[in-house]
Amino acid sequence: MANFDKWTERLTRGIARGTSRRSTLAWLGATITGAAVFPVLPVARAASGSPHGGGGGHAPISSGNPQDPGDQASCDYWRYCAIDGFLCSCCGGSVSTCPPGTEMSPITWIGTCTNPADNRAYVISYNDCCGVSSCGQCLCNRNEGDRPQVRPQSNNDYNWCLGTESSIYNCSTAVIVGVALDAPK
Amino acid sequence: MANFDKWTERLTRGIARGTSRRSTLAWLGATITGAAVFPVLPVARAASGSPHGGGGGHAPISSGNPQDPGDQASCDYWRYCAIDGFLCSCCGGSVSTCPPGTEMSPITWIGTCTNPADNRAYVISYNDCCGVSSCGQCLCNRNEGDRPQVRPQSNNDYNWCLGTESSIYNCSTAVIVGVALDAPK
Amino acid sequence: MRLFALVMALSMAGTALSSAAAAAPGKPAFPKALPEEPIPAVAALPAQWPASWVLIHDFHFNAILDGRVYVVDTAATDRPIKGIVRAAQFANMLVSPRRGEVLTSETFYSRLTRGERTDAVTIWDMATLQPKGEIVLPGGKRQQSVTYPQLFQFTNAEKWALVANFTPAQSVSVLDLDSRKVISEIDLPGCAQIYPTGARGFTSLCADGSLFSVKLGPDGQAISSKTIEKVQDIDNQPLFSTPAWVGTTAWFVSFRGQIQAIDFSGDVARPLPGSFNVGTADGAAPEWRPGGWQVIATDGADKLYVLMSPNGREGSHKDGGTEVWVIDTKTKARVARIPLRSVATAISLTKEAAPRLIVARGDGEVDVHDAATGAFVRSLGNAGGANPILITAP
Amino acid sequence: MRLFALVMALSMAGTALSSAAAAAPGKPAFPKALPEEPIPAVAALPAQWPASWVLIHDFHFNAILDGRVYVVDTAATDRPIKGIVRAAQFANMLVSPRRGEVLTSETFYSRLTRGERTDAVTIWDMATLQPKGEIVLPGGKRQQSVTYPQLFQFTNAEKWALVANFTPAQSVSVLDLDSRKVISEIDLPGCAQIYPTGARGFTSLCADGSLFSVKLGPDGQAISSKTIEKVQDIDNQPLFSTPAWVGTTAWFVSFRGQIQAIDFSGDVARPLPGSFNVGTADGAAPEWRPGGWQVIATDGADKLYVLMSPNGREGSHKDGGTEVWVIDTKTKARVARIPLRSVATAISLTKEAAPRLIVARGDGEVDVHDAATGAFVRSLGNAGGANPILITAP
Repeated sequence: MANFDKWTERLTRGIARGTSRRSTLAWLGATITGAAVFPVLPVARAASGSPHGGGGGHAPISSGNPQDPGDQASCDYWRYCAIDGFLCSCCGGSVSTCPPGTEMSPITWIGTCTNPADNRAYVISYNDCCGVSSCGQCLCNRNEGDRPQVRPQSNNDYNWCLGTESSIYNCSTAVIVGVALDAPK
Repeated sequence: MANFDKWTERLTRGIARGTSRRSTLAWLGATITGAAVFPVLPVARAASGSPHGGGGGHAPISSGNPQDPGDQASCDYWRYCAIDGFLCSCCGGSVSTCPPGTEMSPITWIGTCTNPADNRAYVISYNDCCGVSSCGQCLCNRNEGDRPQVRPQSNNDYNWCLGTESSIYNCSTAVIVGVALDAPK
Repeated sequence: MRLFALVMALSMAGTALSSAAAAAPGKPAFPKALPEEPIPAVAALPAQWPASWVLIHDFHFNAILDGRVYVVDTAATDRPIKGIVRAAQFANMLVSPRRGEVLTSETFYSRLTRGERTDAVTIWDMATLQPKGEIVLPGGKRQQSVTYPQLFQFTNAEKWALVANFTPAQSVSVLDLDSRKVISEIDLPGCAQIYPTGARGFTSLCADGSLFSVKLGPDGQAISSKTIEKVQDIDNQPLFSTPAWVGTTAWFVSFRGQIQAIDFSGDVARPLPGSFNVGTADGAAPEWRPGGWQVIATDGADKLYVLMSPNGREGSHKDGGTEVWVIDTKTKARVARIPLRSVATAISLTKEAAPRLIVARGDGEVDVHDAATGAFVRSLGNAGGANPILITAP
Repeated sequence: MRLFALVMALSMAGTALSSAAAAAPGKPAFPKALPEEPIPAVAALPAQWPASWVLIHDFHFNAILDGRVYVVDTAATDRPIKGIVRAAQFANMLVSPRRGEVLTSETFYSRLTRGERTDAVTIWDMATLQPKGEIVLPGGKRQQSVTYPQLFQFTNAEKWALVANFTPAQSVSVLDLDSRKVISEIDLPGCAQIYPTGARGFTSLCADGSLFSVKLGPDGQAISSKTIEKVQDIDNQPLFSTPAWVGTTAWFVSFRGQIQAIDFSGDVARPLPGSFNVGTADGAAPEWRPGGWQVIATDGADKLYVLMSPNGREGSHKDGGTEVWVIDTKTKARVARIPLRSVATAISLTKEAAPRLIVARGDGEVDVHDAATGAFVRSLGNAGGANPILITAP
């Protein structure tokens, strides 16, 4: 087997930047409505005790930046349009950082979500945080643009704790890695 | 360290039979009211979704024997007066047998519970079933006669998966090992 | 000295026994005490499980490393759970009544969450649920995903098992279950999921919408392969990866309800003509679409059962469904709609003479319906654990 | 070849980026896009944790082998959870701000639930929550219980740790934390729990109601020991094993509310005279008694906080409580009753200048009250995980 694990460290940004399949992007854009309230996988709802998942007594977390609006402890937050797992914001990390004690996966799946404040479509990298067991807080599952496992980086069912020292999954971040070329209207 | 593990296989019945501290027994008897509804540890209540623990959608399990009355899937069943854990009756075993795939611990803690049908005080051995992870069904905690850890065989906080190949805890049985000498009125 | 001290400690706690036959001041109705019960005592299962039994995979989100498979009797009015099989860390499970074995494909760390990684397939006896042996999978590459059935499959008349790998390089390991060895590894760039194909081989779904069929030789190496182009449109009409099997024919449904059968009986997969849609109905916003994790099931004959969401739209494919639609594959018509008691994630049918529809709900409860009438029969409570996501009828 | 295929697969999924600085048709209010964020990025904790931080042990009944300790900021209006430390299989936890370390005493199996057993103490850095090292405990004898603080304790100015063993033979292992070695083992027949005593030693509670104090030499071996008779009546008035500590004085409460202080400052434990009862009150059936898992706390000065159940009777001692009674140890009088929002299992006080009363509820929620007034301040949600049973203020 070729040694992919080292190579994959360069994937997240590298591959994403190097490609430009606009047709897919346009399709993604057409289906995103960042301001709506999204349903989540029933297990997420049940586990969170909230009709939309992610609730469970968590006080809202705001970025403080009007250009990045919404509650980062809620599944409905705009960056979470294709997230699947526990929100790191509720686990000791933040929307873009892993909790202490974990390691951030260098490779992951990618979503394209529209920011309702500036109406731009951002490419969001859902890097998993690894090496600590399931956080157990703020379970969310949203699947806008999610495709079956034949398209790995568009699929959130994989355990993306790959290329990390441990593949144990703790939580998921939603990191801005760029603005999509063809921003949806 | 002396090798206790083999020796402990003979403990459950042997020690229990060989002793006769009637004062303690009498005290135990005085505090048991087998027919009452017992509260359980709040965690048991919360986890089971039932005010008394052990519910969670489980259909009643009857012995079919009028001398052994009650619902063996309920924390209130008379034999469970000092149980702490998941009921094996809900996990693939029964009130006195471990589920397939597990190993029954040869040593455990002992309770004395009154059978409301025949009014006898039975000595109940709460043998744990080991080698499979937490069953997750019918969590109960009752502590009639439970004493701190300085009295090991009267304490249900120990993981009694001792002397077994694995110490992983799955569920607890409630086995009749005899009738108490001084049956309470 | 130590021995003595412990005996002393125990005796101080003062538990005393008489013979069970001793006279006790019981009610006259019960002249004899209940008998002593044997220790140790462990329940066993029948070597051949009844057709009402299923395996329900609990993904266990709050402790993914401690997933389980519950053995469940769907006909039980009490004690539906018959036992629990370990399914650690994004595990996959296979069951073979012919072999009398349940197999789990799992990952372990020497310090639970850290340390040395070991991937292994464990072979469990169906009658005792005790492990009979294991096959260690080298290289730390076993694919970890929310559980799909098609990541771990038999081939070669259940003498071999196929394990999906993902690092993210994709490959399939071939395991000889009798010699308990990994005998080969087939590279599978750009393809995923494993569908047993022919006497000895498999097919996978590929990123461009094609299928890729591989025929294996007696040593487990690929002896031929073939690409079948344009089987699915992954952008607009992707197939759920988990089909319903009628013999060697797999019935797939797409995110938008298109039914496609694929014949895996030969060495090369063969999409069958006559694709059709499950149809539409009122009462949806914006429309009915399949939704859940395991969304299609079969009675083994002409009927398909599809779990449907009334909130169908892009991204709704894992939201779960509130109805099961029954489709006749002969007439390509919907013949019934079965309303469920709650939003469900997974459905399957038992292989009983009169099959039951087993429904794993989002809240963790498992319901049993009559597959012919749709009528609710009973709830099995949380017999599938915390997060039941996959139901297997052996 | 493999590389190429994967790149192809990824590119087919079609994610395209422009520079974040590129013009985008955003609202005029935000002429620039949000900036890119760095990958990887992992949060760190302050080397010295604020006094509002506590550690909450989640026993995790539904996956006991996957227990955890949550690091929680009780002053946080959002993000109360600061991180999670593994606490596997009936683990115990110790924290030392002086050492900058959290220690966990755990048990592992090579195949999660089976295989080779390893007991080990792991040393975690308080600033990174990363492991710095471990001390393997030989013999498979580490005591596994629902977590008690007094099963894992420091002595010798936090240079050593003491680990309780139970097979059911009882002993205490002495660990040198700097050399990361087990240096001795002290047999402890008939006794349980570990209370650090004097400069270098410990005391345990014994089955006949006595205490047993052991003084350790520089090599970790016992150099003297002493039994203190009749400290507690285990039949009628047993002490909860977990006391509240004011320096080297431990305040115990009994199942029936009797308060007993024990001074552990010297080489031999010294029960202090002046035992008294928390008292009674109306509204109970049959009476108020302490109830829960961690039922007594202190403000570090004269006030004790006791978690009380209104359903006090034999066997109620773990039922949890609905009120916290505040007791002045100087006047031996109850000075306040704090009604809780729900039945609680564990209480503790922060070491802030104005201490907060932290309440772990039976339903898993964690509440913060003002310790002086009893007023509810905030809920921390499920910041202690599924089954929060022990709260530690470092």
